[in-house]
Amino acid sequence: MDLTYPPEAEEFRERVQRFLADSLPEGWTGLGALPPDDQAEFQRNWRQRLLDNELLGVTVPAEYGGAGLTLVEQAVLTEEFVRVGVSVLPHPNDNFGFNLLVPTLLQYGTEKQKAFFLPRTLSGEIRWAQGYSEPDAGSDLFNLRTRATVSGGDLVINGQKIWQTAGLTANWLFTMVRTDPGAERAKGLSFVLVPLDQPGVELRGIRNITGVTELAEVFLTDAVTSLDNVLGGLGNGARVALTLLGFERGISGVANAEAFAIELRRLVQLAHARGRSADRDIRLRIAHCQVKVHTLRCVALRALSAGLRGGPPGPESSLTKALTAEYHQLVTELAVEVLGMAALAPTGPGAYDTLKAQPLGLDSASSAAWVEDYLNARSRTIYGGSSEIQRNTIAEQILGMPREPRPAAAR
Amino acid sequence: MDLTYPPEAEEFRERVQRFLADSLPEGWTGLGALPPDDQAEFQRNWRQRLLDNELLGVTVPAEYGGAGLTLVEQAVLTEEFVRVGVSVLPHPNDNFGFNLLVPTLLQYGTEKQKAFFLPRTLSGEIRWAQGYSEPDAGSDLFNLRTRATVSGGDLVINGQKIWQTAGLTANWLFTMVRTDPGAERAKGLSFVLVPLDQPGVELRGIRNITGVTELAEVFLTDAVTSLDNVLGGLGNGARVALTLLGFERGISGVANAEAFAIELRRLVQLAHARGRSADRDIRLRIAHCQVKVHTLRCVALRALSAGLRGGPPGPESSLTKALTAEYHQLVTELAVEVLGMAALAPTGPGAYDTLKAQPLGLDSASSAAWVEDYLNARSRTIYGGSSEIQRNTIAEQILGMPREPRPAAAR
Amino acid sequence: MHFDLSTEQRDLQASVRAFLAKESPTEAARELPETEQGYDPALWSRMADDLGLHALAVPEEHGGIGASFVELVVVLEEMGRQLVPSPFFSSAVLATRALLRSGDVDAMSRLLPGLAEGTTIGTLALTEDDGSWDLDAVRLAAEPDGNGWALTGAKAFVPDGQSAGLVLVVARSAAGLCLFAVDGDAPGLSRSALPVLDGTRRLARLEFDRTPAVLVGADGAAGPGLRRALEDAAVALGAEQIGAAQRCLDMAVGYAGTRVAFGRPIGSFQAIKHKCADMVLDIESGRSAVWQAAWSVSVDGNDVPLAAAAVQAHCSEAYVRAAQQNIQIHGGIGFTWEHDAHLYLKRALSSRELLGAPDQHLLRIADQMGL
Amino acid sequence: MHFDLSTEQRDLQASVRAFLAKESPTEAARELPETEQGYDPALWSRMADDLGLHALAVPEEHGGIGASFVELVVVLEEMGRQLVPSPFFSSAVLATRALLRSGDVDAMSRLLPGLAEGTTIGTLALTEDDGSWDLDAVRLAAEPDGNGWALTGAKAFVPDGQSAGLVLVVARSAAGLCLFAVDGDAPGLSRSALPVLDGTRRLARLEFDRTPAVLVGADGAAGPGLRRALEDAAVALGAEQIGAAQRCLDMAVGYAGTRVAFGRPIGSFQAIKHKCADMVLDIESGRSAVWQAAWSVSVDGNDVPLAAAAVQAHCSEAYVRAAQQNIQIHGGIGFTWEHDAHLYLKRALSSRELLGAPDQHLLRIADQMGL
Repeated sequence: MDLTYPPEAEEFRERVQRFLADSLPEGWTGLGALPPDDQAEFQRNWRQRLLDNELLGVTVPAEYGGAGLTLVEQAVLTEEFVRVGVSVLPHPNDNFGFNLLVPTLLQYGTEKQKAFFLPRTLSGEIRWAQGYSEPDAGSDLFNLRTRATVSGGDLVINGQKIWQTAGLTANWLFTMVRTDPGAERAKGLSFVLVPLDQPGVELRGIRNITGVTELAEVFLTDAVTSLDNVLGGLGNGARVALTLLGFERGISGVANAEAFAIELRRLVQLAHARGRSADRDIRLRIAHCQVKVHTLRCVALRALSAGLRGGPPGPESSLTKALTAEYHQLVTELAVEVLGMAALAPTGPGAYDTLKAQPLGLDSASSAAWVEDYLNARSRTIYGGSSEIQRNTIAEQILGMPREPRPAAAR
Repeated sequence: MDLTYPPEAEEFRERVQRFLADSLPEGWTGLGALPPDDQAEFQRNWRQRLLDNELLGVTVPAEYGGAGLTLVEQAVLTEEFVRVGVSVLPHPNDNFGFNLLVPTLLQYGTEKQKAFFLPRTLSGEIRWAQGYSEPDAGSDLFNLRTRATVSGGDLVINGQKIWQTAGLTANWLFTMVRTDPGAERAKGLSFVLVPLDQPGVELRGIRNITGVTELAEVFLTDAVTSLDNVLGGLGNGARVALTLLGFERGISGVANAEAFAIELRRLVQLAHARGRSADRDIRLRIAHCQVKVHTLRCVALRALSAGLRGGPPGPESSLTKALTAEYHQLVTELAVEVLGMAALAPTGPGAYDTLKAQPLGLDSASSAAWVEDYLNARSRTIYGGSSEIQRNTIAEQILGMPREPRPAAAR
Repeated sequence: MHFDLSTEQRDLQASVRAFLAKESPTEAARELPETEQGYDPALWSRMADDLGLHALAVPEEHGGIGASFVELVVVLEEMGRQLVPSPFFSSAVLATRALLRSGDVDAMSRLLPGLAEGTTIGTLALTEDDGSWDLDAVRLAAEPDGNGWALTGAKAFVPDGQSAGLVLVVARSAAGLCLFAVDGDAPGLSRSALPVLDGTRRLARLEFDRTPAVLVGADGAAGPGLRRALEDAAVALGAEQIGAAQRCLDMAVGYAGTRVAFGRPIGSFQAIKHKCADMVLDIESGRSAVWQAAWSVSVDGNDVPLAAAAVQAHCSEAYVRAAQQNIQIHGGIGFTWEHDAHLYLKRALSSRELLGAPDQHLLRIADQMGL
Repeated sequence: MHFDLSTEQRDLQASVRAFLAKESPTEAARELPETEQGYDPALWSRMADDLGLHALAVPEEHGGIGASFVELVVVLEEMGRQLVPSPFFSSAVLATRALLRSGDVDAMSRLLPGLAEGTTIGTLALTEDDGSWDLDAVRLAAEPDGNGWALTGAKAFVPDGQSAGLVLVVARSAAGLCLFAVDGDAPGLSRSALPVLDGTRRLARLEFDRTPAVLVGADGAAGPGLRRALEDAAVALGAEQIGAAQRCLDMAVGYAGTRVAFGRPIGSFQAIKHKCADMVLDIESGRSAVWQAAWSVSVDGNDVPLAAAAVQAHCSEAYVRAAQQNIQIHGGIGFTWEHDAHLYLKRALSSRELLGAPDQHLLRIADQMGL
């Protein structure tokens, strides 16, 4: 048992701290403190600065233009960035590229695929969206209708994908399609990379619960991608997708815990401001949140440590996913209760991030941000595998409990 | 909308109050205040006094030796009795006789059955136990293995029943047996009344979670009962049993709410004594219990009012059952938390009742009673249809949600 | 004993339900908040003229129909179910009950007919910038001014405060808590609409600068009447909440019966089924408590303080839970702007805080329990 | 970074598990509480002599093995899993850590070897009749008496206080909080066993009447060391709780896999499955937190106050929930005296209160958060 980072990681931490000190303006108090109108430009410049300093997508190997660092260095960088309130992945599509697709590419990609996609993902030339869900396949991940047929060196794709976060700013989609219509469910699926900028693709925005067009749906009508853009080979899509879901669920735990701790400090300030900090029930509930964040951090650190020793993520990622999603509902519900009537007439800057806790610097009195966080948190137990599905996975794959019996044919 | 009792019920209430004033000793503060050693004798005498005054089993028609009163008068009597801390049904087996079997007998019994069983249930000559469950059929009520074959004018029964509360003091069992082995599940069952005092019957005690032998199991080996003791006719057992479960769940709601209110006053005293009454979280949690008791009383009153207008109880009884069971877990958990370390070294008189709140008069400082109540409450979400089964019933029968599909044959 | 709606009450329920389903479809709850007024004046008039809803629980001597509080509660459950964006609660409940409980027969004769006819929209201005519904927290100052009074200070979070023609203002004079009638257009009154989470319930901030006001009831004696009016309103709001929660349940059950996953309707999975059963437990408990409390209000029962607080403590949470679970059961689609589910959630949040959050009601109950 | 047990720690875990499964079957947890001593002295000696468990985390200079706190935690998780009725926690955790954290090298040299060998059973007497684990609540009076000290007053709920040969008593002198070593047979000390809910953890009431006592550490300076010792104990208790919760989960999963209802193993129903998954979430969170805290204790980390309080706040509730759900999943059989489920529930309740209920730990965290 040793929870310290190795010396080389601590050296890297110092480098990161120096970089941050050199890069951030005087009096910097976090992205959350920037006027909302200035945030987009700051993020563009910040991404470029990261790229210039080899601090974007640091685990991409050097031969593909990355820094070739390890998971532990990535964790250190993330910690330091979250602590001072700057983004590790400044563009909305970077999350899907670097946290989901890049590790999958590194595991399943051919040399040619890696050489093509990795540098372009780094440069921002390719901006990824995910395409797991279809209108009739949400939780039932492999019940896909989108089909692709081989035509010469291409795949021709027809169908619909939905719930693309940041879909409208993406120009490539990674998705699963059915390439063998005769095979059952998970068999006969392939994982493909599809350019969105082509006549066969139509993107439509979807407004979310706060009225923001943050999501999209993709209509594929004879959309074309090269057979070279199949990842892991035709018919192996389910395996690739499951690995990818594992990455999604495992990797961001430590950073989440750090961001949650910052959010909780903001809640403490709010409780003081609203005159609730002496109420024993509120004290207990906020401390309970702190316990949750602490245990979440411990679980995530354990996963990180396991990840350092190699091997693809397993069903344990369902733990982090469920804990994180449900925690964020808990804490934002509490915040809305602490706001009281003030929640009904939201003021102040709104949420910067929709899928995670707000960056350092946000005014704790901004009721608009708390309310948006509460509303956005409703989706956390739904997307990326609902809390119900996570519990099925935990019960069946970790505990080995019996699966639901197959229904008999209708009578 | 009119929630007042009718004038004749209020007249009856006065009669009950006079009876109580005449019958209870000077300075009476409730059964809970009697020294535990005196309780059994008090209950024996009390039962006799009720019988002598036609206040036992008041809804039994006059022609069978009862008072022939209505449900509303029974409710009034129950309220008044609970309020002063005396039992409506003083013998442990009376609950099963009067709350479960008597209404079923009145609905399904033949004239001969009623004439035989009702007076003897009143007198206490016959003491009933229920026999729903078998070792392999708990929640799955109709998955019964106990079989009965017709032999002359008799049924010969073989099998095992389990979880008979107060089974060791009973001398008759009402139970379901399979009389048609070819029929599937709920079909082919019959509801029979079986004398326990015969060679084919063996009763064994089961110690419960507190170490008390409160339960029993019944082994039936060529046990015999007359065909005249089938209720509702051969093969109609499932229908009779479902009606009976409805009675069990609906009838005692108002009395429960009254008893819960008394219990909650005891908890308030405990909170004061333990120095917790100023803690905002404890105040909120106790008040939350009060809200639960209040709403439970409203639900029960609505059920009572519906019952007055006739008709057998429906699936709504699942509401009362689940609410009551879960409330009693909630409040006893809270009490144990308020006790703190004192819960670990229980002192004072223990619980008098195992299936409901303790009678008026119990010392609030008796940690033994609170701890036993907590432990006994664990069974409330299990017996008589678990909370999970109640929710299935509510979803399927009240909301009409789709049933679990039948599993396909194993492959 | 008849703990159920009467045949006439069922008829009222059915006719209001049919009317609102036709005249105020849930698109209205999505579109009207985008308009300047925030409600549909034509519908408002028809509710008053055709159905007499505003007048329902107002005594006949003050221009009302003289039905009991139970009838009002029946109507509010339907409005909650249909999410009608309307100042009905502010006018026919808050303002009307504040007047009725004031004991000031003169003020009632003057002001109730307009509210009952729907020609005047009324509201109650109680909360100030701290958002507290506790009468002890009221600070707005009332001072004698010639023959009348003048108010100075601010009220915040006033429901429909922007559109009300009659604002009943809770203020503090040298003698204590008072209720005042203030004209919506009175000099020295400036009103600003607040940005709202729940567009179906408009809120405003009202600033008073020596604003002329007419005292309702006796100087310094408004406390007891206001407390009773707030209890009445708590029961009425509970009815709205239960109606809306029921609609959430209906939506969830409907969706779960048709949406198929893993070869089965998702409603056949226990995870979904038990969530819906929990909603039934919440809603049936709440409806029973609302009806009981409404009846108790109608007969001036002793238990109204407990019953009303219990209704709010229970129904506020029940509705929020139902609205949240409805979204969860719907999955992705339930999280979109286009689906109605979020409208019900936002209304659930606004209803939970209105008249005081559940903990405020619970603490009141704790006081009553001798804690 | 290696956030996992080492190979050696896994070996220790396996050997302790195998030993206890054989030597302390759960029947022991049912039968030993009925005996006068309440534990098995032969097993106690074998745990000390054959496995060296008592000596494990005691430094070598005081007769111990000198392993880290993590090893101790590994052992305690196994004891919790197997529900071993034994004064191990009192002696090897409470008493041992109180001495180790006292800073009094003399006392350590004198007293630790006996505890490490298992020839002395030790305990810590802190709580008094109000049951508070708050050091500020300690009232027992210490007065100088000749060359030594005399104690007067009472301690309650002292774990294994009846059988301990060495009682470390927290008392208050004129200078402040002190720790004293008192012989179990000291004159003026009368001990009475209390009736207990959880038979696997004996409690006693101790009355002191000018009982001679030896000061450990400096007069009035025991507070900081005791706080640290209690933090250590909180982590160790968390390990016990997680081990026991894991056993509850194992029992529930095992039963649900074989019990058939409605033609299916009940473990295939989501209602059961999701309960078990909730237990996994609780337990894996708890185990991660316990290991993190144990490591932090072993390196004297700054975050021990938070980590230890978090362990108790989380693991206490996690174990109670697991024990309750285990009974629910077992149905009727889980409610019987003959089944082990209730033993785990009673232990869960006693563990929750030991060292302070969760709310006490949460309030401590709130203080640390600046609330």
